[in-house]
Amino acid sequence: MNNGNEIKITPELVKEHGLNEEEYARIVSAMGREPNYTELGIYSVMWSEHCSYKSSRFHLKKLPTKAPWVIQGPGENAGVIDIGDGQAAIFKMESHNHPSYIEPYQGAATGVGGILRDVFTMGARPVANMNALRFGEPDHPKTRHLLAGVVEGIGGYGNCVGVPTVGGETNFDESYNGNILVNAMTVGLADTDKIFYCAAAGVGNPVVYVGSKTGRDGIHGATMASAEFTEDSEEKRPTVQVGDPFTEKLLIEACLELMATDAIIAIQDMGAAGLTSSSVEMASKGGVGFELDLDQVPQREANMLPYEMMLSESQERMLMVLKPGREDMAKKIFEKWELDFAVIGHITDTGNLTLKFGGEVVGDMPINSLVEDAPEYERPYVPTPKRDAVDVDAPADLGKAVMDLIGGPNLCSRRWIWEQYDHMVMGDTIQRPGGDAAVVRVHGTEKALAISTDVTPRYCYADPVEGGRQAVAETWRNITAVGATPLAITNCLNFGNPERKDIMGQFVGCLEGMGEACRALDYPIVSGNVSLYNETNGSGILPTPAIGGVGVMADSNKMATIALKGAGQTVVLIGE
Amino acid sequence: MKARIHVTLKNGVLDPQGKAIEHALGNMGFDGVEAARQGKYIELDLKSTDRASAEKEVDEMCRKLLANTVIENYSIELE
Amino acid sequence: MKARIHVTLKNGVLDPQGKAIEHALGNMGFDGVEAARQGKYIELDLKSTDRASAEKEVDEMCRKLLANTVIENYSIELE
Amino acid sequence: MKSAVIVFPGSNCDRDMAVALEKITGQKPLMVWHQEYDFDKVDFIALPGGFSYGDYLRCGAMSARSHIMKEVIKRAEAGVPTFGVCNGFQILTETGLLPGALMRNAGLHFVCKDVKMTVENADTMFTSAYAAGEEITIPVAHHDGNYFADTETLDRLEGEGQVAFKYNEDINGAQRRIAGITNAKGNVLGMMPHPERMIEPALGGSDGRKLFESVMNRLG
Ligand SMILES: Nc1ncnc2c1ncn2[C@@H]1O[C@H](COP(=O)(O)OP(=O)(O)O)[C@@H](O)[C@H]1O
Repeated sequence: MNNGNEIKITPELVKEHGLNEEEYARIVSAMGREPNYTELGIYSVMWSEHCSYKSSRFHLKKLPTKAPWVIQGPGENAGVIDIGDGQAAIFKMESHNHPSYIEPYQGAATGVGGILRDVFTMGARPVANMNALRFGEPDHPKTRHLLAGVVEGIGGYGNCVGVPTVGGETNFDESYNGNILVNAMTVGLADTDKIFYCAAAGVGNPVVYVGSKTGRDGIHGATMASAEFTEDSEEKRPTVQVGDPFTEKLLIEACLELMATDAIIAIQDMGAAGLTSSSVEMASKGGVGFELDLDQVPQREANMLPYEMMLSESQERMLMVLKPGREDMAKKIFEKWELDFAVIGHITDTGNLTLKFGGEVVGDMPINSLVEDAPEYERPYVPTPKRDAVDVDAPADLGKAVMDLIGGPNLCSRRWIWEQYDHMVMGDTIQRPGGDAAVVRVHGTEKALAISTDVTPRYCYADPVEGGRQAVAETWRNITAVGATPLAITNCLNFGNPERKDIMGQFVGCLEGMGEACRALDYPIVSGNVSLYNETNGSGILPTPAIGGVGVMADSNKMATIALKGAGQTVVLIGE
Repeated sequence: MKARIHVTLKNGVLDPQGKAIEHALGNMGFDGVEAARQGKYIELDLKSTDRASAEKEVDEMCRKLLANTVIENYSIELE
Repeated sequence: MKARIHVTLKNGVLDPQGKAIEHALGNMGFDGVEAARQGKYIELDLKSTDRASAEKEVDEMCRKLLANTVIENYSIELE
Repeated sequence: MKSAVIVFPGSNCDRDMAVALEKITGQKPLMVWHQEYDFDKVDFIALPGGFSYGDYLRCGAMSARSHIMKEVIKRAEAGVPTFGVCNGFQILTETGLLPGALMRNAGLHFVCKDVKMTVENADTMFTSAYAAGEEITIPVAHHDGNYFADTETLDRLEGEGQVAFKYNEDINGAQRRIAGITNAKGNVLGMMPHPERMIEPALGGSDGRKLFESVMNRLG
């Protein structure tokens, strides 16, 4: 039977998979043999920048991630903090930059879908979405189309699943002309004793697939998301995934219903590199092996190869390990919600990822080598040189200067955007977009969460360390300004090509600044995402480490808002 | 002249609408439907009376606006 | 058998999507378009091989689900 | 007042509706899943907002043909007060319980904001706690709220007092700025704005409460 492995591995094929010679040699030595086609595909996605964080890991390790209220820091699907009364806030931010440039509606929509899954995978009900957007110059021929499509896509997905999109930020700068940034954040709520993790356990336990069927969607999307753009990648038009928010909504409800039982041992969403990254991650965290029978995978298209099934990025899918004997009960729940449910394998003690197809073993790789042996680079960098402040003449007409500023694209009202988002569904949005931070009540209580996303790329470009500090501090101030106590942040680090020393210098500088600010404010980083190679024909974006901060207030009746409450009140300026 | 344009999803692209229609028809007791796909149908009234130039122009409209060629195919009939 | 179904808005029903297309095409410099209308195009794969019964069944699907006859017309082709 | 909230796959304002009903009536509503054929006797049936079946094909089209709607139609026709918000309104027009149709917003964008509207008829069982002509603020959140009916139907609706609410300004292209209508008998109301989102000052106002209170008053 044709299974793809008859395809010969050539140096060109290896290169097309984004692996350099040295990396390929590493694979051969880890496996003790040449990989076949299926295995090569799996290594290539696991070792891509997107999945392996090979350029950033070294520096990310330096960030502060701990505080007494941190239940789970980076390393799981999302960060978890304790917000008192046995409740936890679970949140993360993620980029969907390249797909959104190619197909703004679907790119942005599936970005929202992905980040929602990261959060409800951990047992949380998503309660708020945020989005941090950067576009090129307002009069660049593409900007209008991209902005309209992205906003419509975020609304199209978020509105349909019924999670309010409560805030965000939007900037325009020519450096994003060929490389827009679409960063989406989700915040969810769970009980601290009902949090789910991805570590698989229990040899023989069933591995279960739920959600939508697998098609040939976005195969190689994960590698695409890490490869620098050139003009003709627009022409090549790699397959873009289409999101199905309706199915996502059903998936949320079905997963939360199953999570209320004790059936789940481990659960993981299928994000970039779908079945590959989810199974490898679950097995690796649990220190076990996985055997998958690919014939059992629910398929949307005929004659799919193992390679395609393992690399497909079809949306709205999850992988779980269940306690033995709970399959029927779980199946009933997913049938009620009209979702696919299939036992596709089981846990083994081999430490390998073993793939069967048509009764044959078509792939067999040590899980360790896919994760721990992935390359890690300490890329060379040059710190951004300090610049002298520039003298600017005072404006002749202050009134006009103010009007120019607030009428400018970077400061004008964002009402056009947020009115396209349902920011009130779920009935707990008590501070809508337009203020310093969005505030969402913890359902059924007087407690509330405050959320803000911020970064000023211009500052990060001029002085990465200062810009990194400022971004963290701004979320802290925005959260404080509504009356909440800032607790922790997530982040999405959008930069250019890390193989360039100056860009790597920006990255290292921003992280240093962020780390300092977090330490000074006792405001740890609990989750995040890195998006590199945001560059078109050698010209990179402004360094854009977007920060998403979360705080809590015990009594939301005491919330502050920016509206002036009446005439005759005193205006006070505080600070330096 | 009239242009009749069909815009359909490319092969292999997920079609949530089609899937939902299939499902709903099944639930309503129509069990003779194996698959359903949904696309768009657009009619344009054109000033032009020249077939060749109209064809070219409508094709450009499709590529630039009416179809999203990343995920959709289109076909044009003139009459 | 395949059924090709066109669902279009009745005469006199305002068509916001068609209007928007007209507008957008005009803005893009396509000034040869007098009017645009948008409808739906649905394809069904049918198990049936009998034309007459298929026709009847698809007609019922249209009336009961695929078209809203308050505002829409439909037409069916079988092949 | 005992009420039921009908839940379809993709409903997402079902909880909001349940919270509002519980807060205002003091009784938890019955949540009825679309696959049920029957449910306990209730005084009030609510069809919540959301994106049932993803709004695919046409908003509300698939829900209107579900099992549970056969039962809802039967009870509405027998006189049980039946109330549809947003997607619920779309479902009610799709079943034919209410005339007309809800089309894509004229501006083509989803629109979520507070809107001012006027109580056109304060004599219905859903509006009696308001004053006639009262201006109230209720949020909308929809992509397809552009109410359409032929001229004859519109004249009849206006003539018979079936127009319950009108927007004060054009929001979505709706004919005659219609925001909500009742059936001829007056026991079925459909509206695009979300009164269940305006039931306490923390959410921006309480103008939605009187709608539920009207029904409670009527039912005694
Ligand atoms: N893409 C967006 N989506 C939703 N809300 C947004 C978006 N962009 C900006 N906003 C909202 O507009 C308001 C102003 O944004 P911004 O100027 O970034 O605020 P600030 O500078 O005070 O942090 C904020 O309430 C913010 O949440």
